[in-house]
Amino acid sequence: MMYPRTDHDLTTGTDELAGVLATDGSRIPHPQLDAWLTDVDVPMLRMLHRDMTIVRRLDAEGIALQRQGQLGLWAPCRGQEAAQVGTAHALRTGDFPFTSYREAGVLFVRGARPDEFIPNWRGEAHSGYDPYRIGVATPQIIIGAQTLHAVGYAMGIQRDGVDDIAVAYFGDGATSQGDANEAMVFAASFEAPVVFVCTNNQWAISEPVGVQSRFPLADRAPGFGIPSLRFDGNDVLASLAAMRWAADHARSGAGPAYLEAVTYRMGPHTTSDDPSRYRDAAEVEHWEARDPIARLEALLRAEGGWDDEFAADEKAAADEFCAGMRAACLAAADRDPLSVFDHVYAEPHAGLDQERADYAGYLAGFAPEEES
Amino acid sequence: MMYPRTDHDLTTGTDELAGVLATDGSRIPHPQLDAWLTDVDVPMLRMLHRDMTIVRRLDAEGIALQRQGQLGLWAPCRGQEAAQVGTAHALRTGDFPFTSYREAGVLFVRGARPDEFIPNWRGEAHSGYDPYRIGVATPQIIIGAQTLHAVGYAMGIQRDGVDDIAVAYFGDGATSQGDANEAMVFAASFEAPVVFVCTNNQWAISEPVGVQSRFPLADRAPGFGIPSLRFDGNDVLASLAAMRWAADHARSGAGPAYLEAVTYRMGPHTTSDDPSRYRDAAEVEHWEARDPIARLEALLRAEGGWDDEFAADEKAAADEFCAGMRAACLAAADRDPLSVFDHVYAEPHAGLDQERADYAGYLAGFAPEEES
Amino acid sequence: MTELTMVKALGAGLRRALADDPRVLLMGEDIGRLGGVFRVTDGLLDEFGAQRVVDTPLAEAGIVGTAVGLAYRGYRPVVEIQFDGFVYPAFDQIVAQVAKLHYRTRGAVRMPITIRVPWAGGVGAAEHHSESPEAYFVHTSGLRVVAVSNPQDAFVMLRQAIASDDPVVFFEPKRLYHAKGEVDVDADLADAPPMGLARVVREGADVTVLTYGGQVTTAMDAATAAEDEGISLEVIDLRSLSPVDYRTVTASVRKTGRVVVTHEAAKEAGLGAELVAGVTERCFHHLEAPPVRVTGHDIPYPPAKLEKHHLPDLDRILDGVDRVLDRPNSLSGVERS
Amino acid sequence: MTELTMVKALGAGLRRALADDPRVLLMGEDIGRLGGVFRVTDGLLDEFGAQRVVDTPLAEAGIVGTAVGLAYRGYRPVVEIQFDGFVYPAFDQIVAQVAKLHYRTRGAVRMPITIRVPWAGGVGAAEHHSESPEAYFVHTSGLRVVAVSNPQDAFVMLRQAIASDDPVVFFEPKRLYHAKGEVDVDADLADAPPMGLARVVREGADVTVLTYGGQVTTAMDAATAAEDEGISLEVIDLRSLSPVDYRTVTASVRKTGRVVVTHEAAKEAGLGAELVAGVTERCFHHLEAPPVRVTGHDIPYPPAKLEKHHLPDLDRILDGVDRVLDRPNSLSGVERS
Ligand SMILES: Cc1ncc(C[n+]2csc(CCOP(=O)(O)OP(=O)(O)O)c2C)c(N)n1
Ligand SMILES: Cc1ncc(C[n+]2csc(CCOP(=O)(O)OP(=O)(O)O)c2C)c(N)n1
Ligand SMILES: [Mg+2]
Ligand SMILES: [Mg+2]
Repeated sequence: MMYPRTDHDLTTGTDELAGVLATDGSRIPHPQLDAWLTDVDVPMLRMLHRDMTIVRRLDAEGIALQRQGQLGLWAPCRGQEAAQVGTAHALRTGDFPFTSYREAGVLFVRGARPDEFIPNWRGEAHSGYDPYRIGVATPQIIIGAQTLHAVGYAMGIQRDGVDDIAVAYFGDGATSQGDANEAMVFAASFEAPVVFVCTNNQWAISEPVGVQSRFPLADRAPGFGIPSLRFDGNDVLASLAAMRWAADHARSGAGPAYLEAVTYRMGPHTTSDDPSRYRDAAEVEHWEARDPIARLEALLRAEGGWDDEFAADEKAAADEFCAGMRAACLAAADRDPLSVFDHVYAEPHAGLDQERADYAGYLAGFAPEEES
Repeated sequence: MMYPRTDHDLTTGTDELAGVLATDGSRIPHPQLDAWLTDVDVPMLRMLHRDMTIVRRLDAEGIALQRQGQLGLWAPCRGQEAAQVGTAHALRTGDFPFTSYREAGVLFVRGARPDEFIPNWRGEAHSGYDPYRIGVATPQIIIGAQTLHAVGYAMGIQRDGVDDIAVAYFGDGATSQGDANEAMVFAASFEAPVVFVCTNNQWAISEPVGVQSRFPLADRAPGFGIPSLRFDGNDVLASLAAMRWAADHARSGAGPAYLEAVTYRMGPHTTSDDPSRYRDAAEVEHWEARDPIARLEALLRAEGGWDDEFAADEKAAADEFCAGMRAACLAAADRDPLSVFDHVYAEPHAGLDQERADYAGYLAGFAPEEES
Repeated sequence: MTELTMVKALGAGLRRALADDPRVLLMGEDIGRLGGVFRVTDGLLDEFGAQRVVDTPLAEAGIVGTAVGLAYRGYRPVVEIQFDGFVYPAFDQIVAQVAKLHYRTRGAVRMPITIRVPWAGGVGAAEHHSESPEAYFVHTSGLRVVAVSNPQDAFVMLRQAIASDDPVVFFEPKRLYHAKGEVDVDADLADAPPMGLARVVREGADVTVLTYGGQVTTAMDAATAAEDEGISLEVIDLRSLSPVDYRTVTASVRKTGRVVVTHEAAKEAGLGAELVAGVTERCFHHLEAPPVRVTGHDIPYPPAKLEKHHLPDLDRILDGVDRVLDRPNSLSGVERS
Repeated sequence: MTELTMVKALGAGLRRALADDPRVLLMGEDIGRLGGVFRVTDGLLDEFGAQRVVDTPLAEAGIVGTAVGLAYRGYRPVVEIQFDGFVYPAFDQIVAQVAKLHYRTRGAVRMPITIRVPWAGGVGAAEHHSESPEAYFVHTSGLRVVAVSNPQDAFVMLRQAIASDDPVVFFEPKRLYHAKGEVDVDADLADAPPMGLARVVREGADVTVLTYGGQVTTAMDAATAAEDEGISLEVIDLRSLSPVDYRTVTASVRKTGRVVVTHEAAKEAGLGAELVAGVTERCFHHLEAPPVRVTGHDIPYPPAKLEKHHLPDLDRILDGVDRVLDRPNSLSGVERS
């Protein structure tokens, strides 16, 4: 008889988590992860710190812009910077992540421009960027659906005979969806070069992860034939190392791998949400003390990689990025009403062309009145 | 890092399977299973043998009736008698299994009458029996859908405060469906009193189980927080014991349990299928040698429980059952055409009542012509 | 009479249903601790406990599929689908199981399941949060489908849906969630008009406007505007989308001879098609002009900033009225095959 | 010209598509080793290998969802749903992803996915094996939907669907799978009529019969029978269900002034509703009688022995013709609201 591994507190428990950076920033040895970190030097630590700092700032900017009425909605990622930035930095240009709506950090690392963060949250477009430009699929709101897309994309990579990989980012809540499980079945069956990254931020809107599972989510994968690793998602080096391991596994033809980044959603689910209705301040404080950026700053200081100039530089970069976001809001012009008909089909469509013409005629009827 | 257990041949491999009855009928000790078999005596062995014998005969009768044009289709269960009869005998009256289309043995043990095996395969009704009469849900053709129904039913049992259980029977192919995975999520989350019985008969129509999984299916459950057991599904005592363990687990409030009965579909997928297109005779022969009924007969002989009278008795019972199936075919009268409108809704429905009246009027238009 | 928003009216309806029948239970994502993302179930977890107000794992097929099992066991589950666009993962369970099990078992097993769907657009929401999937369910035999347009109906029809022995897909227009109305919270359910009846919400002589849900308010506004131009619109709130109450509909059409149907959903094979076909079949010789559909375009729901160009607003309804009256309108002079 | 069954014609179409374009690949349950439960893909695994003819795990959302990912990567997946009734688990992936991704990405990502669906009833099949779900997909903006009625169209239109940069839901009537017809297997795809055009399969003067798929044969039989009674039916095979080729349809209706629509699917909000509405809107002043729908009842698909009482056969079509001609018919004298 096979019994589940353990029944421990999933909400705040972070024991048993693989990690290399303690809460106070000191290095903890972890033979398996360390093997993937041999090239880490001060410049790389600085880059990771800088990226996390910018992501935190752009995230705050998103919230501010929503408050100012510039954006319709924003899904904050504060607290999850290490998991996003660390894993994304392990990817190559040809790799292709499929994300949910909360992976601002992944988009940033993949090279999304400030203006590309705006259109979807502003309600101007469903996708803020061309997926092929930055190498990230359009964000997915249907929980779990993108996991299958990642597997299919990986099957395509396989057929192309190259060693890129696909990545599926999804939340703890998504693990309950049929799609996310079918994705593991297909990935394992076809040994597809895909890495599953479950961001366990402890919450699916108001539901603690314990509603989805009483046991570590990473434990599910091996049952499907997929090796997995549960790691401290607030440890950017662990995130980088874990993804390097998983990506290498997938890239080398060994099939899929599964990561569970244990982290915390510090903010509300979205700007529409009020988490005080369902969770304690104490819990948030507990996680505040595990902040991923502060931790890396401590390490940088210990390694002599911190100075005022660096701090000023990264602040300036963050300021500039956010200025770009604001500028994109201000530059936004109303879209042509008739563009609602664009791209429904890739090829001509008689019926829709007629509807478009009819609607154009209808709108034209208002024009003279407006002018007079 | 957590790695999958092993990557072994799922198609024919039966090592590592829990069992108590060797292929030659000798008893193998198995401490965990034996603990559930302390009451097994010759009368019980005889009952199990008799039931398997009748199931094998009624299954053959189903095929014969289909060949004779009496039935539209039949889904044979030959080879799976032990898994079905053994597990079903561990249930109580108040328990409630949800099955697929292949569980003739479960229906028989639950008390389905000969005539209740006919209407659905004959194409006269979608359900051959009243689920509440025999305590089995109507058979499910949508692969995997019934697993969620079983979990929901178990949630109802929980709310009723009784210690009955629900059971979900499904195939190896069904394990790939989202529904079957969501069922595990919900069952574990609510600690529902449900037992999952995956009948791994090695095939999903033409696809070997290796297409669904490279690893034992039973290994998936623990990752969801559900204890599991993989056993020799051609061993009726192991089937009985495994289900007793799992039922006791669920009944006692410990939450769901998962069984994988490793067996073999000896016949075609259905009477419409031609398995020679996709599998070797050698494989079938291999499993022929592991026949569940012959094995129990050997044990019965060894225990002195076999005699000609018993053999004649069970043959007579099987004959009688099959005669009842044939009689049900012969007794079948055409259903009233207007009955297609029955039971679409439980409450009156103006639109459909009108349609029914219209169709009645339409049919009436033919009557005089036919009479003249 | 109490003045309530639709959200509060729905909550009150659920509270009553839970109090009246111990077999009723609520299931959904975030409906317990949070009280639902729209607060419809606010307070119900505290009042009725976690066995009856169930925060489920995040899986819609799982929610509806377990509701089927609960119905098998004699329960009356009320399921909340968090937003319209998230009903599709449950489509198989709804169409192949919920809708069919009573038929499949020749009446042995009942499926008194209510599927609540916060529904449709006009609230500036993100992608997949403004869908109008009602036609899919109307086309599915075995389901009943209703849509509410005011707090009173929300309160009464929700209880009727829960009390029905048939499965009901229950559409709640998000854009009217916070609109207030008088609700008779003490009235007996037996005295209420049946869930299946349409209601003439405004009498008129020239054109019948058929609509439901959030569009009822828009149509009423259009009727007021039309009045200024001397056109009298009769507005019918269908309430029940399946079955359609053709008795009420045809009585109106025989009177006015002209019909405009309006809904947010796409036109092609939408409910408007059914209404135009049903009315034409029944009232052909009373029709003085072809019925007109004023609907969303045949496009995926557009981004929020553009939804005003998709949703049929007052002006587009009036344009449809002009068309059915053969007055100057946006299609005057347009040739088409 | 070669005489082929529809099954063989479909297989030939797939073979050509695989041979012509290395980005085409087939996915589905039992399509490889077995060659499909209907043998449509027979031999293709041997010919093109397991990378291009893929036996998938048993999960329809998984099949369609991975096809989406393959399309993202530039492939053109052709997906087989084993039977009509098993398309619902994939509904979310089809409706929210396949249909919308081109729109959602403002044209950046194409979804040239073909979803083959062995379809509809009349073959005495088990539960869930005789569904007619086409209206769901017609109502879904972003999809193209076609239905074939003969081996030649099967061969050509399948290749056109695969070559289309838009997603196509491709319905194959099971009851015509073994019907034979002449197929021009060498003709150039460029010379074939576009997938979007309807075809007048029989010219006639009195009544236009609109239909598609398996019903085309039934309608043709009805036309032959009607001829004996001196009634001339014009039969139109729609071929494309979305968009509907209203140019061909309206030309016919303007000529005959009378329309019967027939399909197997349930009536309520079915494709027949769209056709009646579309025709009424466009041809109102040419119509001499209200269009008539002759469809399956609004019931779940009944057991096989009763399907003849659900499917609209020749006699029911003729009854509909009588109705539209106001000749004595089953509804003569029936009063209704
Ligand atoms: C299919 C579907 N159901 C429900 C929702 C509504 N919803 C949006 S986000 C969310 C919670 C997601 O939780 P998780 O997967 O943990 O991701 P997180 O938001 O924590 O990043 C829910 C229920 C949805 N978007 N899609
Ligand atoms: C949702 C769905 N997809 C496909 C099918 C077609 N189908 C019927 S049985 C079957 C194989 C089932 O295999 P398994 O679960 O192993 O059960 P077994 O037939 O071996 O008992 C398939 C693919 C179906 N019935 N339902
Ligand atoms: Mg989460
Ligand atoms: Mg099997």
